[in-house]
Amino acid sequence: MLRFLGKRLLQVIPILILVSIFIFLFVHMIPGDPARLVAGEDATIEDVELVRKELGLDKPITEQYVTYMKNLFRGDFGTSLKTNRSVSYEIGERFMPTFWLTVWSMLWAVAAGLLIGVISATKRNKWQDYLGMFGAVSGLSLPSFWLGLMLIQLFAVTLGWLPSGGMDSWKSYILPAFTLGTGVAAVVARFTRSSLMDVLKEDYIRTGRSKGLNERRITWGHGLRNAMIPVVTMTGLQFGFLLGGSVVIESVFSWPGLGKLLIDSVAYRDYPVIQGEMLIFALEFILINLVVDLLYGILNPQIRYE
Amino acid sequence: MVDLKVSNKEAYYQQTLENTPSKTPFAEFWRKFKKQKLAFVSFFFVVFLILMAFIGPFITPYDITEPDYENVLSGPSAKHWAGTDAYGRDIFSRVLAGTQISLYVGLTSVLLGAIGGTFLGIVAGYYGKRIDSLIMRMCDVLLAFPGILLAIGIIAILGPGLGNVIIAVAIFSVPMFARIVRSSTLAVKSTLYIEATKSIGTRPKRIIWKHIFPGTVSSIIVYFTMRIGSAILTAASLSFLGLGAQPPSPEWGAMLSGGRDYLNIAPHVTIFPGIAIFVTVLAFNLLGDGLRDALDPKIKE
Amino acid sequence: MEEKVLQVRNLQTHFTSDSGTVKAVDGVSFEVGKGETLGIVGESGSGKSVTSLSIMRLLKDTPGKIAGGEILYEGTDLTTLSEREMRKIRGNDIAMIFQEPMTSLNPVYKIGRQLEESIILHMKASKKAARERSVQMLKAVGISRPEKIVHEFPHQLSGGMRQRVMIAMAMACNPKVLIADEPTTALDVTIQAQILELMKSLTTTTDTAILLITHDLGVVAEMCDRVVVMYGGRAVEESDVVSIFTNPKHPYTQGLLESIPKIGERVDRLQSIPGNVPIPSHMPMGCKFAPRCPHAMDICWEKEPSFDKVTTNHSVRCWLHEEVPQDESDLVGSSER
Amino acid sequence: MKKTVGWLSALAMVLVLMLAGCSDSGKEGSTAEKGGDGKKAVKEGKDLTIAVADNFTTLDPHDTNDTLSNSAEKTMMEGLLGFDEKMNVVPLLAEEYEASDDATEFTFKLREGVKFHDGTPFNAEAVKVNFDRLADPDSGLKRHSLFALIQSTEVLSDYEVKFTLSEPFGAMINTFAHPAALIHSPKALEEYGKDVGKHPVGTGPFKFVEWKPSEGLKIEKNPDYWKKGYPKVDAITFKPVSENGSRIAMLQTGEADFIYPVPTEQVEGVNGKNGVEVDSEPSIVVRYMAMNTMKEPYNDVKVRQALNYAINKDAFLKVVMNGQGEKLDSVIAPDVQFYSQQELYEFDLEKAKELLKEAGVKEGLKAKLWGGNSSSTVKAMEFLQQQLAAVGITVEVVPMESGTLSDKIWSVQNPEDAELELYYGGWSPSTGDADWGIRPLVGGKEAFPPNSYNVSYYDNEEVNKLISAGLQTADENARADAYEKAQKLIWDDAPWVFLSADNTLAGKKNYLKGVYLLPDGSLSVSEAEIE
Repeated sequence: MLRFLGKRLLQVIPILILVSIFIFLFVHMIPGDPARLVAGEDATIEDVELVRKELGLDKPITEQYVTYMKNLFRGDFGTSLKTNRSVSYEIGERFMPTFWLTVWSMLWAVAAGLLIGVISATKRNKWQDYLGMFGAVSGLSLPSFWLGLMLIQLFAVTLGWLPSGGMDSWKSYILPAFTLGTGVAAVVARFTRSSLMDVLKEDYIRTGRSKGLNERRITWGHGLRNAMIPVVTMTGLQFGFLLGGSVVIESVFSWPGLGKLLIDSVAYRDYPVIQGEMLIFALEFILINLVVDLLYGILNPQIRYE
Repeated sequence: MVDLKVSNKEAYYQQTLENTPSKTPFAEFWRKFKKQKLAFVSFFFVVFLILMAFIGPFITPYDITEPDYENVLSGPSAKHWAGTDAYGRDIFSRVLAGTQISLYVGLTSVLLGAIGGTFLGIVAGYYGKRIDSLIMRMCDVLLAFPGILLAIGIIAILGPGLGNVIIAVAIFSVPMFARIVRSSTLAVKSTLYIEATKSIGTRPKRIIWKHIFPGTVSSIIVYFTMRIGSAILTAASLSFLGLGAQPPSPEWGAMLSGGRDYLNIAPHVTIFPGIAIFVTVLAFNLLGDGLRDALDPKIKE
Repeated sequence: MEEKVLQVRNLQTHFTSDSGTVKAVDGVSFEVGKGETLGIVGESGSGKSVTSLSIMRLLKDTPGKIAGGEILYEGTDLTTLSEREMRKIRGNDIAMIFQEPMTSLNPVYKIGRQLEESIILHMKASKKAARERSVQMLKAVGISRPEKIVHEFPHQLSGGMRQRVMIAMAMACNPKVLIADEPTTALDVTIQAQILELMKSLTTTTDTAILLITHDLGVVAEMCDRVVVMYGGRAVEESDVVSIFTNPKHPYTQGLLESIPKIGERVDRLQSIPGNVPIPSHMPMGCKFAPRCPHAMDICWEKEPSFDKVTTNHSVRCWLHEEVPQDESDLVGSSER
Repeated sequence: MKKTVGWLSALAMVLVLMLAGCSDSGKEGSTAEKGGDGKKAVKEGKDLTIAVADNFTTLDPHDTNDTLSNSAEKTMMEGLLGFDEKMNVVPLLAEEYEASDDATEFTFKLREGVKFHDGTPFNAEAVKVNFDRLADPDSGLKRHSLFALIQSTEVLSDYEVKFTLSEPFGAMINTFAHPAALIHSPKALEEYGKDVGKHPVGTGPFKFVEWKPSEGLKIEKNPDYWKKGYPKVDAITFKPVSENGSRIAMLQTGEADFIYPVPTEQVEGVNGKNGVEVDSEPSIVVRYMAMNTMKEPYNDVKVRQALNYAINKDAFLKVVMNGQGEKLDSVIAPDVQFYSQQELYEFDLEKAKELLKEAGVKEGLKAKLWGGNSSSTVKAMEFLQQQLAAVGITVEVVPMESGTLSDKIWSVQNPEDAELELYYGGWSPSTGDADWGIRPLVGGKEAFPPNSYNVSYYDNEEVNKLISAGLQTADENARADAYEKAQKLIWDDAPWVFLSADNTLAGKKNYLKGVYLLPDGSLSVSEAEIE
């Protein structure tokens, strides 16, 4: 088990190096001059050149990459071109808002998705199933930015029940978490349904029934426990995606998170921040996959870690 | 249940044969598909949408680009069913004409993605080994890459415009198609008769086209349909972020993006294109679900 | 007459689909007494498994439904019980073992937990008592180191071991009836015998009645007191085990017997019954076996024979043994061959 | 089948309900329009929340190039001079100033008895430290270029300081009033060095408390402020809220007391409702469509004038600016120093067509119009597209993401190679002086990209001369004369289609007084007061 963990964590390093090269190249390929953007529209060429020198952008790209990687190995993600603060500070500031928003979105989405999925699977082809699946497909089909805007209009502006944006109290989480979770809930519901339907055809379910277990016990105890295995992978993947910060939702709800940071950094071609964020995403993704694999082992005893 | 009135063996088998309706794959599919009621309705809705895409621009009650500055942002009325936008253009007409764009973006981007993904998936699955892992790792990277950054990058490199939006959205679709096609390729490949064909010495290209590709078609069709919905959504999101269609094209996402500034004085500008996106995506998703249930041999009654 | 634990009377189980109703079980009747073993024999599609599922009322996930008849367990008609009452019977009074030991245990739970589940449920035992009982049962089915096995997962056991666990599980609550649906089909021949032996010894001590569903006449010969032969959803022959083997009346039973290779006999070609089991939706109007029957007569195509006693202990559903307004003697002769 | 219909109709119901909810508010808006509810909103406490459109980039004014961050800095720091609400230069930390006639020497007499928030006294030495920092070319400060001309800063006495420029620069007084010239506590500069942008210490009415990108900026009252009786509120929180709708909603729900900017589209909808007032004041922001004067057919002045005639500025104001602005009648806005009004190109389609014909431009001219991709910019470009269609010019609107756009504009090394045809943009001369409103945009070759922002590649010898004449002297009359002539010439040459001068738009609760936007779009809160 420990060896497995160690091995997996070691694999992270080459992946991160690959990602860093890929991102570095991709980001520099996008047209746009950060010196110009940082200096501002009314800057003179002298200002721009000054900024370029200050930011070290006058050096050849290979040298920039080498410097960047050197610093990276020392745990230094560099300094934001736009704000002059360290990238780790910029990301650190935005990580928690995105993290908590993700956690709350996932919590309700997974709970609702599981419930809908289980009901639909057990009431197959009955009205509950049709309603549940129609709801789930609707959740997938709603443009999230539109949903967000409509919810703001309804709950914040017309009714005045909830704040429309920002992150001040627990109330601020409700609308963005709902909007962000809708798609996830839909995916979880569909996945749970099909997975559980497959599981409920298994022989051991019949065994359970022949033992005199009631349906609740069969579904939630024997069925869901097995059906969860694929659902967990998918949920982990979704969690990883959300942790990256949703650009659209964060901008609709003025959420001070990573998605907003990314789009701002892209607008300014703030290379160190973009690169730093991408590395964090990659790392998160790998870690989440690892956690998912570990969960797999807990859920599915047939898997053993070598 | 039919009780067969026969008097000897030959007659019995004869009757059995006659009474078993000869089910072609299509008839079988159609029978199963008809049972998916939501999907069945969606199918007709999609047909209707496609029809609208062709005739929509010709039957709009108003010119979709002609401004009317005297009549801006008026709410829904008998004259303008869905009201007018910031330039006084009829929103109903624009939504109607926009069907073509959304379907065009959705279909072509997924088609491109499907072609690319199918090719990569078949190659990866058929040749295996190095090529396989190379292609699949590429797909993983593409999947893990935040889509928005990718889109911004692609559009920044290629320039704005609908064509490049299609390319950006198509690239999103490639890895998923590749994965799906690869796994069905592996499944088809492992069946004996392909082994047999291979030993006869048929060329790989022929094996792929004659044997592997047909085996993957049904999963491609299903995913294709399901993907159209999300492609339309992605394109709308890009337009919403200002990276999509160029004015004055009545792309729904662009209409919505333009309307959000008027949300509390003229919500209809945002609501109607939003509903159009929702209903269209919903129809494709439901249709995709129905196709999957009807085509997937795993799902039995 | 000795009291019968389980009596099935004129059971009708129908499957509904788009193309109409299929009578998967059509008027089957039999009885099992305490400590008695009844074999139900037939090819796949003959309705024998559906019969067992009907008794357990486990048709929930199939389009099947009990359409008529009675299933009397100690005088109670199971077909009229509510689902809740039925759950008290399942696993407690009537237990079941399935064909596939590899898939019949839940892969994510430990053996102990799966055993204890029904013990806690039906015997109202504490967790600790249930654990003791599980270990005891595992020991009883011949598993060494049962204390260790309870902590293992199904995938860590061999097929034979798993079937032993299944038997332990089924027998844990001292059921009066044990339904075993092809319990040995998926096992190695060597293990088959052990498992059968185990079942027999366990049930003798508890006086449990066994309903053994199988297509294997060898198993029947070894285990059963009485035999019901099913074909096309109907019982075609019923008798004590000796009569079936020595004096089979129905051409189908005869066919089945001929298809077993006999030890010491040199066989050029293994006999098998020509033709296929009829498609359930296209049953012939008369005798269901007529299309495959070597002795089919005109009447066989027209009218279905009734299930009649030929001796006190032996019933058969065949025109050959029916009082027909025809010359029967040469027909009987022809059945001998 | 029946079921399906049921679900679909249920869905339709939900949508209709949502619609009803939304259009309700629409109706409310229209009643408010007629008279408003006139109710006074009530505020508890003396803490203000101000929602702004973006994050602050830094709190070091010397290194700031966005008006928004300047606004925040101005709450905590002050300069020698400042601007009043009409963009006139007024003394702040300086009591009076003198300029030599050749605009090379500037002497300031400082206010006495002023202390920085950290207790350091404000004096000539503090001023010298700050301007030495700004004038140092190695400082890497973004605002160095504004002060690069300063050759020396001399401390004449404790409260007297003299600046000497390396060459005459008539607009220098306005530069001193620019937010870039705010003064740090010398102690803070020494202590924090480059990090002073995270620890601003000034003499202003508010003291720095905390600044986090996620929660915004918090400042509190400076009880020792030199201007007696101010400030009148205890604390202010600035929150970055980029989505327009969210910002508006925050004001309506009372989560914010003051917001800016208010998108022009929303003014009608929110003004007079929920105790909200929208302040709409002229700004120095100009909107224009630049034409590349080196490219066919825009190298013909007739074509450029024709385009000016072809666009209905009234409709532009109504549709694009929602009435929040004025027609632009010079290359700079009225509140910019030395502005002189020109005769409008009145909307006249016939004249436009005639001029185009004279210039030999045929129907069906195709043009590309570049601009940003914000919804308001796209809206303006779409309007221009519609208008130019009427004179037979087919415009392709090309909205570009900021980085791409700047690359397209500034990566041009050779003016002849410029791809740019038409460009829609805006400009706000942050010094409030005519020079910065004219020179970077139409100031001849010197200002061609990539040097500066002359995207119309306009190069008129006479104009160039007048521009430098305006800088050679500090004599107001001489400067006014030069700029008047320059504006006339530029207007007639029409390198732009002159569109509008924006209004600044801020929304506030009606209990709030003394918070306002300056014509340059920066915010003033020093006189904030709750009624």
